[in-house]
Amino acid sequence: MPDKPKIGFYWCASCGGCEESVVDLAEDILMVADNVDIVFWPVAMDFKKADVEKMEDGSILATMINGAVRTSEQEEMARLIRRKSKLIIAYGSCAHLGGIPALANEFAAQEILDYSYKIAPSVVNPEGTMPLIKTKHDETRNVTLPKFRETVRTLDQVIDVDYYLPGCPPVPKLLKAAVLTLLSGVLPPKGTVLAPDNALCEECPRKATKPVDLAFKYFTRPHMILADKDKCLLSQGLICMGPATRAGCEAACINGNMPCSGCFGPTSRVRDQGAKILSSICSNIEAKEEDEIDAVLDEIPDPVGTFYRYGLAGSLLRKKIMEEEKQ
Amino acid sequence: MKYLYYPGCSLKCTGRAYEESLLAVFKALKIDYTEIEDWNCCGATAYMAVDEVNAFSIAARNLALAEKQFEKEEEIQVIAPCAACYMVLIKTMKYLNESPALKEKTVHALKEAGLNFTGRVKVRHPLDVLINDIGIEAIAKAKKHPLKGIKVASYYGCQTVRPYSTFDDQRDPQTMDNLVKALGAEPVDWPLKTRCCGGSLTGTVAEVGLPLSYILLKEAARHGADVVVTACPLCQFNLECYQTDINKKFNEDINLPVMYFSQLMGLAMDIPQKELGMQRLFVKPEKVLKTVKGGEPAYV
Amino acid sequence: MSSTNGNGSPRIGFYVCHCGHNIASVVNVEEVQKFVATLPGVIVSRDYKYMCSDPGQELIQNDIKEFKLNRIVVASCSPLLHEHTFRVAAEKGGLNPYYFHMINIRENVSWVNTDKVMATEKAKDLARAGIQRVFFHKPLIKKEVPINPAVMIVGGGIAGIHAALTIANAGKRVYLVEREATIGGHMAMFDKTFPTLDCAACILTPKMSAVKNNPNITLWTYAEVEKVEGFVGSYKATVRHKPRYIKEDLCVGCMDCIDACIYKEAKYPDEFNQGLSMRKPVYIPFPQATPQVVLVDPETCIDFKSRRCKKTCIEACDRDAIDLHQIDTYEEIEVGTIILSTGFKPFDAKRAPQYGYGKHQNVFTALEVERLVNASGPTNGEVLTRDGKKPKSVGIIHCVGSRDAKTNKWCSRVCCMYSLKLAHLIKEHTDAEVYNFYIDMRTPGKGYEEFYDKLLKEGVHFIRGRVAEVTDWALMPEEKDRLTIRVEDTLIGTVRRIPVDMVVLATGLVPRDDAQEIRRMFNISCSNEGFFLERHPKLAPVSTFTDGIFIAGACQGPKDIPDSVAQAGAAAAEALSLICAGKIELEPNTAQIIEKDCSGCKSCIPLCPYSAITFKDDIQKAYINEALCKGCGTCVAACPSGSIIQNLFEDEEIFSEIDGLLKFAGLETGALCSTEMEVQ
Amino acid sequence: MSAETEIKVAEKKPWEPKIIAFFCNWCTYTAADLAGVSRLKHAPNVRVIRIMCSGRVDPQFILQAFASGADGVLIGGCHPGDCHYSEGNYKLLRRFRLLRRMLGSMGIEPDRCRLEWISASEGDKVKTVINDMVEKVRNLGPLSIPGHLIELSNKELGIKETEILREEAVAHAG
Amino acid sequence: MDKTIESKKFAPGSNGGSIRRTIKYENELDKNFAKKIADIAHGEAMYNCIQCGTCSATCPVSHYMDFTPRKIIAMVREGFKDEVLSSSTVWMCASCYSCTVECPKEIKITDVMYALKREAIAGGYYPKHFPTPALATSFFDQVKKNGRSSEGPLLVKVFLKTNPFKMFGNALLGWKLWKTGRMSMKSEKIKDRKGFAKLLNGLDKVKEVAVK
Repeated sequence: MPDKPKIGFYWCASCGGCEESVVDLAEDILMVADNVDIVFWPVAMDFKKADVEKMEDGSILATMINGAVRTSEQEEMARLIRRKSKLIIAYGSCAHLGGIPALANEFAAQEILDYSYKIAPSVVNPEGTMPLIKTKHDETRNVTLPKFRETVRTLDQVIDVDYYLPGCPPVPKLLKAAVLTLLSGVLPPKGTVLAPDNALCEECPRKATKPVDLAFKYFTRPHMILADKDKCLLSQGLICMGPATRAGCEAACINGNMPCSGCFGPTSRVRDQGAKILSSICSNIEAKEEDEIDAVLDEIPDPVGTFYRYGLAGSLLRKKIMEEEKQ
Repeated sequence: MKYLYYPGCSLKCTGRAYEESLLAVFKALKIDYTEIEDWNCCGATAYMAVDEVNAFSIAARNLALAEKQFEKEEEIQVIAPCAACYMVLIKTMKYLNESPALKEKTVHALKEAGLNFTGRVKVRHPLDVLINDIGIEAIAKAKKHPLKGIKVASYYGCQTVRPYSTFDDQRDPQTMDNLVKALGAEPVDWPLKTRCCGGSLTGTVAEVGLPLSYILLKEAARHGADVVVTACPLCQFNLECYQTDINKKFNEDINLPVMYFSQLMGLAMDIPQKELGMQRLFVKPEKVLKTVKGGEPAYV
Repeated sequence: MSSTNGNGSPRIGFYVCHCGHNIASVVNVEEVQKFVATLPGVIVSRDYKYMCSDPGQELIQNDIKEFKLNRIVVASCSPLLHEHTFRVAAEKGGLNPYYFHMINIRENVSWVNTDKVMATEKAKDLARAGIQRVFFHKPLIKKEVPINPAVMIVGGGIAGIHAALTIANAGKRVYLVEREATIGGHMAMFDKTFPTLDCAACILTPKMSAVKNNPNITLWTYAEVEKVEGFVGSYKATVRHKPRYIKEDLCVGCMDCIDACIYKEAKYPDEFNQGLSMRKPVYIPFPQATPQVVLVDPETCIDFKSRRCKKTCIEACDRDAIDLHQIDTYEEIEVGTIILSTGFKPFDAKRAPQYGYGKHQNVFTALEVERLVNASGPTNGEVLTRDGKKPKSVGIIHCVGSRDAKTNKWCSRVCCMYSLKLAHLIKEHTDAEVYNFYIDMRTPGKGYEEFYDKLLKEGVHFIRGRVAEVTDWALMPEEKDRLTIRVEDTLIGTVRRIPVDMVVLATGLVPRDDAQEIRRMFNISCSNEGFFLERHPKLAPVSTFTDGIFIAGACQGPKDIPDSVAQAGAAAAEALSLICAGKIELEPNTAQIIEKDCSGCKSCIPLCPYSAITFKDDIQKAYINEALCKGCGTCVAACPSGSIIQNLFEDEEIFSEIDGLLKFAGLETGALCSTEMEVQ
Repeated sequence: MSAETEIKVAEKKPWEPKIIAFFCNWCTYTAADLAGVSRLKHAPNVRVIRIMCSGRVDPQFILQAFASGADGVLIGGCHPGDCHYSEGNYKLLRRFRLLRRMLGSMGIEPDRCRLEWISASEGDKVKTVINDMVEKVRNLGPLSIPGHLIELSNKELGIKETEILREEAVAHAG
Repeated sequence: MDKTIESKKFAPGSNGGSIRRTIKYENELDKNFAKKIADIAHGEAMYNCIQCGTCSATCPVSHYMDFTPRKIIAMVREGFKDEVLSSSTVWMCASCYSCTVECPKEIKITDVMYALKREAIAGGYYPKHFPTPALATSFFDQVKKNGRSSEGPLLVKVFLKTNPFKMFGNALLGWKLWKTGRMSMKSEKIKDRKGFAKLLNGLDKVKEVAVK
C-alpha cells in the first residue's frame, strides 16, 4: 500500500494542553488520520525511544513538538527527532516562546529545586532529600534522572525549527490549516509563524469601543474589578496584551471577558513583545511628573510576569541575570 | 529641642562672662543643653597654621564626642558660642564631608582614640538658635526691662558670619540687631559690623592690631552707640581690654562699654548681674544699668 | 541582517577623514580604513585628508561611478555640520542622497578622547555600525515646504529696527512687535555713542521714523507675542495689543491731554529717565517716541482707582483719542520666518551690595548717568549728585556684576568702552577728577583703543583694581561726608582709599527676565548664562536650532551698537535668502503606517503632538498625514505591533547600528542559539 | 565569526565598560557636539546613536543593546518642557520609569540604564554624566549577557555526562 | 596712622637699604610650589585668579603686609617660594575671611594663607622673633599636650619666646584680668589625654602611609 506521509507528536516541558488541542480537532482528526501515518505520539500510543532511533533519518515528514526545553532528556529527544524529521513545527506557546514554564527563568535552577523540595510550605521533607541524577537502586541497578538545566529554553534555542504554531494552546482552526498546508506540499518560507501577522485588535469584537485617547490614569487587574462585557478592556484600566499580540485566536480570552495575556507572541515585525506593549501602554499614561507616573505604574506590580507571561525565554533578555554571573 | 554645648577654651578664661551670661539666659529661656563631655580645643586659627590634618582631626574629636553623647539623635545640634570655635567646627564638618580622602584619614585616626565620626552634627551659633529656634517674639516677651533709648552697635566680627555660616547675611548681618530691637533698644546702622578687630594680632603685633580695634570703637562712637555688643570673646577682649592702650596710642578718650549680647539680654531679662559676669567688665555700661536698675552699682 | 530592503545587494564605499590633524592625531584613521575594508558589503574603503574638500567629494563621486557603489558611509565630523555636503556629493555621483550615512568621529571621538587606542577602537565600532546600518537604507524623496514671505521681528531696539528696515526695503512685509510704548530700546536712552561720540538720538531717531513711515512695516508697539505655532515657512503667531487707553490711530501726540491732566505736578517716577524725573499718569515716554502717541498708566491714573476723575484729559482731546475702557486685543499673523531681537537687561546693581547702590544716594548706575548727561534728560544735561551738587570727583567702577562667580561669570564687553565714554562726558560736563577702576581694559574694536588713548590724555585716572567696597565711613578728614572707594592699585601694589562725591557703577548686561519663556515659546535654546543660543558659534551666529528663527543683538549675548546692527543685517539676510528661495527642503524623516500591518489599536494617535495621526473609520486603521508629521518617531517607538516606520530611523536601521557598535555585531539572540549548536 | 571566538577576543583585552547612548538630535546630541568643540575630554566608553527625539527610543533598543553585549545604556533628551517636538521626552520618561523597574527584576542594576536631560548648551553636563556613568558601570563590572548565555549553554549542554550515566545504567541493567 | 612696623626687618632683601638685584631667573623659581599649595582642599581655585586685587582691598591688614594677598597669589603661581614664605604677609593674616567672601573667583584665600603658614613653619622660613608664628607653635604644643589651650600660660610663653620686655608693658592688663577672674596661670587639661595622644599618633601613621 502507498506510504502515507509520516507525522509525529512529542512533548517537552508542557502541561499537556497542546496534546488536548490535537484532540480538539474533533471529527477533523479523522481527516488527519486518513491522510497521514502518526508514527510517534507518546501521549496517545505506546512508543519507545528505541523505535524512533530505529527510523531512518528524515523519514518523518513533520513532527510537532510542544513544550519548552528544561531537562537533558527533552534536549536529547528534541535532537533525535530533529534528525528523524524533515520538518519540525514548534507547537504551542511553550515550544514557540518558552511559555508559562519559562517564567522559571526569573530564578536560578537551584532556587527552584530548593523551594519545591524544601522551602514550600506544603513540603514535608525533614531529611532534605533532593532528586539525584544517579542513585543506586540496588546492588545491580542504578537509576538515573535527566539533568535539570539552568534555564528554560524555546525549542528553536535548542534545535533548528521550521515553523511555529502559536497559542496556548493552538486553536484547532490553525492546526487544521497547518496540516493541510503540509500535505499540500506548497510550503511557506522557513521560520513562518502559521498565524495572521496582525495584532489581535484587528479581530477583537470590542475594537470599536477602544477610545482614541486612552490617557491612563490608573491600572487595575481582573480580580479587582467586574469588567464591562463590551468595552475595550484597556479602556477599563486592565492590561490587555492584544495590541502587541498576534491575532488568530479570534479573541478567545476577550470573549471570556479576560484580557489577552499574549500567548500568540509578537508580530513578525517585533523583536520583543513585552518591550513593545510596555512602550505603547506607558506612552499613553497621562501623568507628567515622575512621582505621579510612578504612582500609576506601581499598579503594575509584576511587569515581567505581566508582559512576558509566555514570552520570557524567547525575549531579548531570555532570563534573569543572576548575581553569580556577574564578576 | 535638646542641644549639646561646646564652650571652647576662651569661654573658660578671658571669656568667662560670655559663658556665664549665655547659660543664664539659656536657663531663663528654658533651653535644654548639656556640655560635651571632655571636649578639647577646637584648634582655633592658630592650629590650622601648623598642621591641617591635625587641626581638622582635633576639631572632629569634639564632633565625634557629640555623636557618642547623643548617639540616638538623627541630627545633633551643637551650640558653639565662640566665633572661632563655631567657624572651625563648621569648616571641619564642611571639609570632611566634601573631601573623602580627608574624612578617611580623620575617621581612621579617631578610631585609634576609640571614637567615630559619621557627620550627623549640625553646628549652631547661639544667635542662630535664639533667633531661629526660640524666636524674636519669645525673647521680646521674656524681657522685664525694655532697654528704652539705649543705642546699641551690634558687632558681629568676622567668623560668626563668615565664611561658612549661613544663618545671616555675610556682608550686612541682621540677627543681633533684631535681637537688640527685641530687647527694646535701638540698633545703630553702622558699616563696620563685620570688619576685623585684629584678632590675635592686637595682642601679638599691637602696631597692626590696635588700629583695627580703634577704627571700630571710633566708628561705633561716631554713630552714637552707648554700648557695643559682640558675639565673640576675642572681639570683646580686644575692644574692651585694649581701650586704655588705644586711647594712649591715638590720644583719644574713648570709654565705650563692650559687652556680650547675652549680657545685654540678661540685664533686660532681669537676671542678677553677678550671674551675667557683669563684674568682669572693665568698662561698665552705666547707661544700660541705669535703665534696667535705676543706676545701682553694677558689681558687688 | 542580510536583508537589504530589496534595493540590490549593497556595494558600500567607506571614507574616513583625517580632518587635517583634528581626527588623525587621535584616531588611527588608516587602521579604521583597513578594518572597514574587511567588513561584508564594503567595496571601497579609503582615508583622506579633508573629505569635505572638493577633491574629497569628487573622490566619492568617481568611486560611485567606477565601482557601482550604491551606499556611501563617511566617518568625519558631526552630521549637523557636513551631512548635507556629502548627501549632495552622493547625489552628484548619481545616487539617491539618502543612501548616504555619516559617522561622527571628531566631535564624538577625537576631540573628546585622549587614549589613541581606545579612540581608534571607538571609531571602528562606530564605523561598523554605520556600515551595517546602510544595508537597510532606502531611497527617499526630499520634502519641500513653501516660505511665506512675511517676517515677524520681535523687539524694536536698534537691532530690530535695522533688521526691519533691511527686509522692508527689499520689498517684503515686516511685522515689528515691540513690548514698550515706543521703539528705540536702550539706545534711545543713551546720550553719545562711543568711540565717535556722535549723539545717539541724532543717528537713531531718523531710523525710528523711517520704520514708522515704511509702508512694508506694520509697527505694533505696546504689544507682545503670546503664542507661536507652525514651522519654518509657515509660522502662525498670536500678538496681544496691551491697552494704552489711547486710540493709536487718532492720537497725533499733541500732548494737550498731558497738560490737562488733573495732576498739575508730575509725581510718578519716569521709567525712561530711570526714575530720576517724574511724569504724570498720562504721558509720552520721551519727546522723540515712535509712534508719537501718549499712553495712560492705569497704576497711577485716578480714574482707574476711583473711577471718579473729572477726566480733564478726555475733555482736552479734540480728537476723542482717549478711551479709558480699552482692553487687551489679539491679532493672529502668518509669517514664514521670525527674527528675535529682544535685547538685554542691565545688571541689578543691588546684587552687588558692597557698592552700596540704593544705600548711599550718590551711587548711580551707568544708565542713570547716561540720562543725567543727556540734554533732554532729567537735569537737562547737568551732572548733579542726588543732593543737587556738582561732583568734584567721580569714581567709575567697571565690571559691576561681571566676571564674578557670584553674579555673572561673563565679561559684558561694552562696559569698558561706555565707562570711558562716560568718563569723558562727565569730565566735559563737570571738570571733576574722574577715576576709572578696572580689572582689565578691554577696547577691541575699530577706533576703540584710540579712544582709550584720548581719555588717557584727558587726564582721567585709571586704577587697575577691582573695588572692594564703597563706604561712607571716614578714616581721614578729606573723607568726611563723602563716599570712599577702597581698592588695591594693583599696578603699584598698594591699597588706596579714594574719596569721591559720586560713584558710577558700570553694570554689566544680563538676559531679560523672561528669556526662558520666550525661548520656550519660539522653541529655541539658551546658553548656560541665559542668552539665546546660536546654531553655531562661528558659522551660524544668527541662526537657531529651529529653522526659520533667527536672533540678533544683545539677546544673543552682550554686544555694542555696531555689532548689534551687523547681526541684525545678517539675520535679515538669512530671512531674505529663505524668502527668495521661496521654499526649503526638509528632512524626509517622516513616519508612515504600513496599512496592511496596522491592527487599528489607536495607541499611536494621542501621542502625536501635531495631530498628524488620524483613525480611518472606513478601513479601521490609523493614518499619518505626512505634511503634518515632523519626524520625531515617538509613535514608531510606541506602536505595539511594529506597524509604523520612520524614514531614516527604521527599527532595523537602529537595531543594526546597535549590533554594529557592540562585540556581538550581527549575532542576534537567534543567531546566538545557533552558536550554541556549534559549541556542542 | 562565531560568538565563541569573540568571547576569547574579549578575554584578551582588559575589560572596558561599553555603553550605548541614544541622544536626541536637538538637545543632547548638540550638547555632545558642543562638548567636542570645547574639547571637554571624557571617557571613551560611550557610543552615541543619534535619533531625532528621545521619544523615538523604543524599549526594544535598550533590551537589544544589553542583549548584544552593552554594559550600560544612556539616554539623553531635552529638559522637560524644552522638547523640540513638545512632549516626546515625557513619553520616553514614562516608558523609562517602568522599564528600569523591570530591568531590576531581570537582574540588571538601575545604574546601568540612565536617563538624563541635557540641553544644547550643557556640553559640560555631557562630560560629567558620561564620566560618572562609566565609573558607576565600571564598579558594577561587566554585564555581557551574550557571554553568559553562551557559557550557560556550554554548561548546560552536558550531553556527554548524561550519555555516560545512561551507559552505566544500561551496563548495570544488563 | 602708625606706619613703623617690625615686619619690615625681614622684608625680602631689605638689608639696610643696600643696593639689591630684583631680576628673577627661572632657575631661582620653584616650579612645583604652585601645585603644592593648590593641593590643599579647594586650592585648585587658586588658578582662577585674575589679579583683580579685591582680596587686598578688602583685607583689613593688607596695608601692613610687604606683599598684598593678590601679589602673594601671583608669586605662588609663578614659584617665588622664598619671597612668599619669608614675607610678613602670611603672619599678618588675621583669618577674618573677608577676602574669601569677596573674591569674585571663589578662591579660598584664607586657606591659601594657612597652607603658606604651614609651609613657612615646616621649611623653617618663619621669623623667629615674630610673635604670630610663635603663638601658633606654642599654641600647637600646648593643645597637643593638654588638649586645651590656657591663655595665661600661653601668652607668657609667647612673650618669653619673642620679646620678654613686652610682658611688663602688659603687666597692668594681666593684673586687671586676673582681678576680674578672666585670666589664670593654671593649665586647662582634658581627662582623656591618652586617647587624644592616640588620635594624633594615629594621624601621624596615616600621614606616613600617605608619604609611602
